[in-house]
Amino acid sequence: MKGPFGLLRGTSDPGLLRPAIARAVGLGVLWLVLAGGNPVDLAPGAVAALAATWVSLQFLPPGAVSVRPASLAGFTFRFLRQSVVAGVDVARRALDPRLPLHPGLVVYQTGLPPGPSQHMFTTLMSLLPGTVPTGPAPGSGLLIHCLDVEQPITAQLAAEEALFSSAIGWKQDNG
Amino acid sequence: MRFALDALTIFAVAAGAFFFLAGTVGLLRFPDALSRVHALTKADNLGLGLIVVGLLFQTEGLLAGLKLVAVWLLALLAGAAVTQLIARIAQAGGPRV
Amino acid sequence: MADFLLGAAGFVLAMVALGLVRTLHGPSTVDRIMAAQLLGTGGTAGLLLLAQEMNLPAAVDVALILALLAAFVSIALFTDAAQSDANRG
Amino acid sequence: MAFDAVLVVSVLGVAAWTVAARDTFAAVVGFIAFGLLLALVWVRLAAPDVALTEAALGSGLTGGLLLAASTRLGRAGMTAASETPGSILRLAAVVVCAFVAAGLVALLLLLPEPAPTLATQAAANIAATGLLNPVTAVLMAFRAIDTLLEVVVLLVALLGMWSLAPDRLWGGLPRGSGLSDPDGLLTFVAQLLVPVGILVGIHIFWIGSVAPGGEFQGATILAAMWILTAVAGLVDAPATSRPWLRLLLVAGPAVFFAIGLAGFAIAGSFLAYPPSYAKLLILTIEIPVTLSIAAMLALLVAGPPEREPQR
Repeated sequence: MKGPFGLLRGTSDPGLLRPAIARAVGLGVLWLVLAGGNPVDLAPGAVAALAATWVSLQFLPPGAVSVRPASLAGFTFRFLRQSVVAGVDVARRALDPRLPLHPGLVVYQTGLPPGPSQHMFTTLMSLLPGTVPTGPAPGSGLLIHCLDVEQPITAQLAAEEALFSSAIGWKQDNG
Repeated sequence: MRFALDALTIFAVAAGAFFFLAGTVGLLRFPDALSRVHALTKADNLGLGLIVVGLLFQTEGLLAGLKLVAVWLLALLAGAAVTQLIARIAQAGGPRV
Repeated sequence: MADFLLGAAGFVLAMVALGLVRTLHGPSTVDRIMAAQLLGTGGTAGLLLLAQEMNLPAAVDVALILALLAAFVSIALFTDAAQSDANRG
Repeated sequence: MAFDAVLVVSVLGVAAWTVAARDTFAAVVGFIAFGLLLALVWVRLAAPDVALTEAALGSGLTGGLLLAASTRLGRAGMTAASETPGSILRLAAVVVCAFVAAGLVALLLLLPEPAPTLATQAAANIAATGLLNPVTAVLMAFRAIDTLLEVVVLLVALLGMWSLAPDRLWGGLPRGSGLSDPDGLLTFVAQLLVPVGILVGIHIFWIGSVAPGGEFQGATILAAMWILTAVAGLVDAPATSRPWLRLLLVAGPAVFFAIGLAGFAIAGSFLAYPPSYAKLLILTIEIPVTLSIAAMLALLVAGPPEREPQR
């Protein structure tokens, strides 16, 4: 199949069916939320969801990881709480007259495989307290900019990563 | 009931506005570009989230409320993803700490 | 309630404007790209407040576009900056 | 009131800053910020249709075009600083700008009260179009000829830009992004945003018949997503000689024109629709027009062909 984008990846693999349906359902729900539940909006919604799903499958083929809903819910809850902590932390430092900052770079070794799951983790990391990932470091390291290098950053990140890994169903070699 | 919902809205929106204030103060006070990235992403995103929560008490209908949440999630995830790109330039261009 | 929401929108906008003074001033590229991010979050908050205050549901769609395009613009600015870095170095 | 004051001060401040900025990159950022603030102004004026257009086209896509232009100028060694205009030219610019500004102010002050309007007539006849959004009714029915010509102008602009390419590159590929993305972070961001953006673009297009939105706004978002995939290296910009691409570009104006001509036979004049299926005809025009505009805008940002055509 050669689409207008000049892509050659076939979409007839049976293993692709489940992630394809999952994405189509997710995008369909997003359409419902954006456009409302009016019956006349359902047909274009289906077209839009299918188009977006097709593009999504072309650009991001389903990987080996599979999302586990129960762990994901737990992770999301904790993540939201952590991002509140992050906002409060920044506000406290910004408004403190003494400006208590110890900015610096820290290298963090990740057990996540390079690629989408690692990028997803670093994306979420920039919403966690005190950390903004700034790029890859030698080996499997990630360079992290911290507002306060005196905090136990790597231990905290390791805890977050363990939760994230279990949410996306990724088994780490070193436990 | 109306009064209670309004009170919740006022509380959450005011808290959201406070975090926008904190974010801007951080933006003005923090010494280097990468630290300012922290101030912007974390404080402002929480501010937007709290304002959305506040507005949820005023919206009518589930879908209208979910739409506000969807806008917030989009701003949150898109912002967080782009933040790493910005941080990368700071890392490449700025002095190493 | 409407007065309060409009006031809150004005406050958030004032914070965005103050932040813009800092980010646009630069001089680093990173600060300037942050201007787009700042408007993406702050502008979205302002629009959502206005949508409720003016009873204008379409403003929520404007907020949606703003959130999406602020990210698009930031990526475009990033690409431009990264390219000129590569050209110089 | 306080809100409006803050808004006016910010818009004017950012505008002045953008004009005064010496650095091209800084000026483009200022312009983008100005456009996003202007979207807030339009919402405040209860004109969300214009706000959507301003945010999408005026700020997002025009910002992309300006960035592409500034990159190009930078590569050619032509920075804005190197060609400082003389004092006579500056004075002339000041005089012309002051004249235009004074003219605009005078026009606003001299407007009759109440201002002349066709809004009541448009509102009275909107039912005949089958649409609920008056702005779309004006764009697609009452003043459809303007919209048709706008799409054609956009196409002509694209052809004009393509013709800047040397003969041997005609039909070739636009410049690639040439950006190294070793660990694929940029690609990931595109993978995340593009499907959502496509959905939002179609939503904005579709909602145009009942609420603010429409084909130009929707097309701009789709174009932005296409540009994003190209920037991230997920797709290469297509060779401009590709038949599917050219078909995509002309499909919108062609269908628009064909249905316009059919208006002579079915409703008595050019671009007239019979009320019983006006909405269906408008939709038949809008879908290809949206896709064509999206392609035109994306290709305008991509630039003229700079690489050999593929054989």
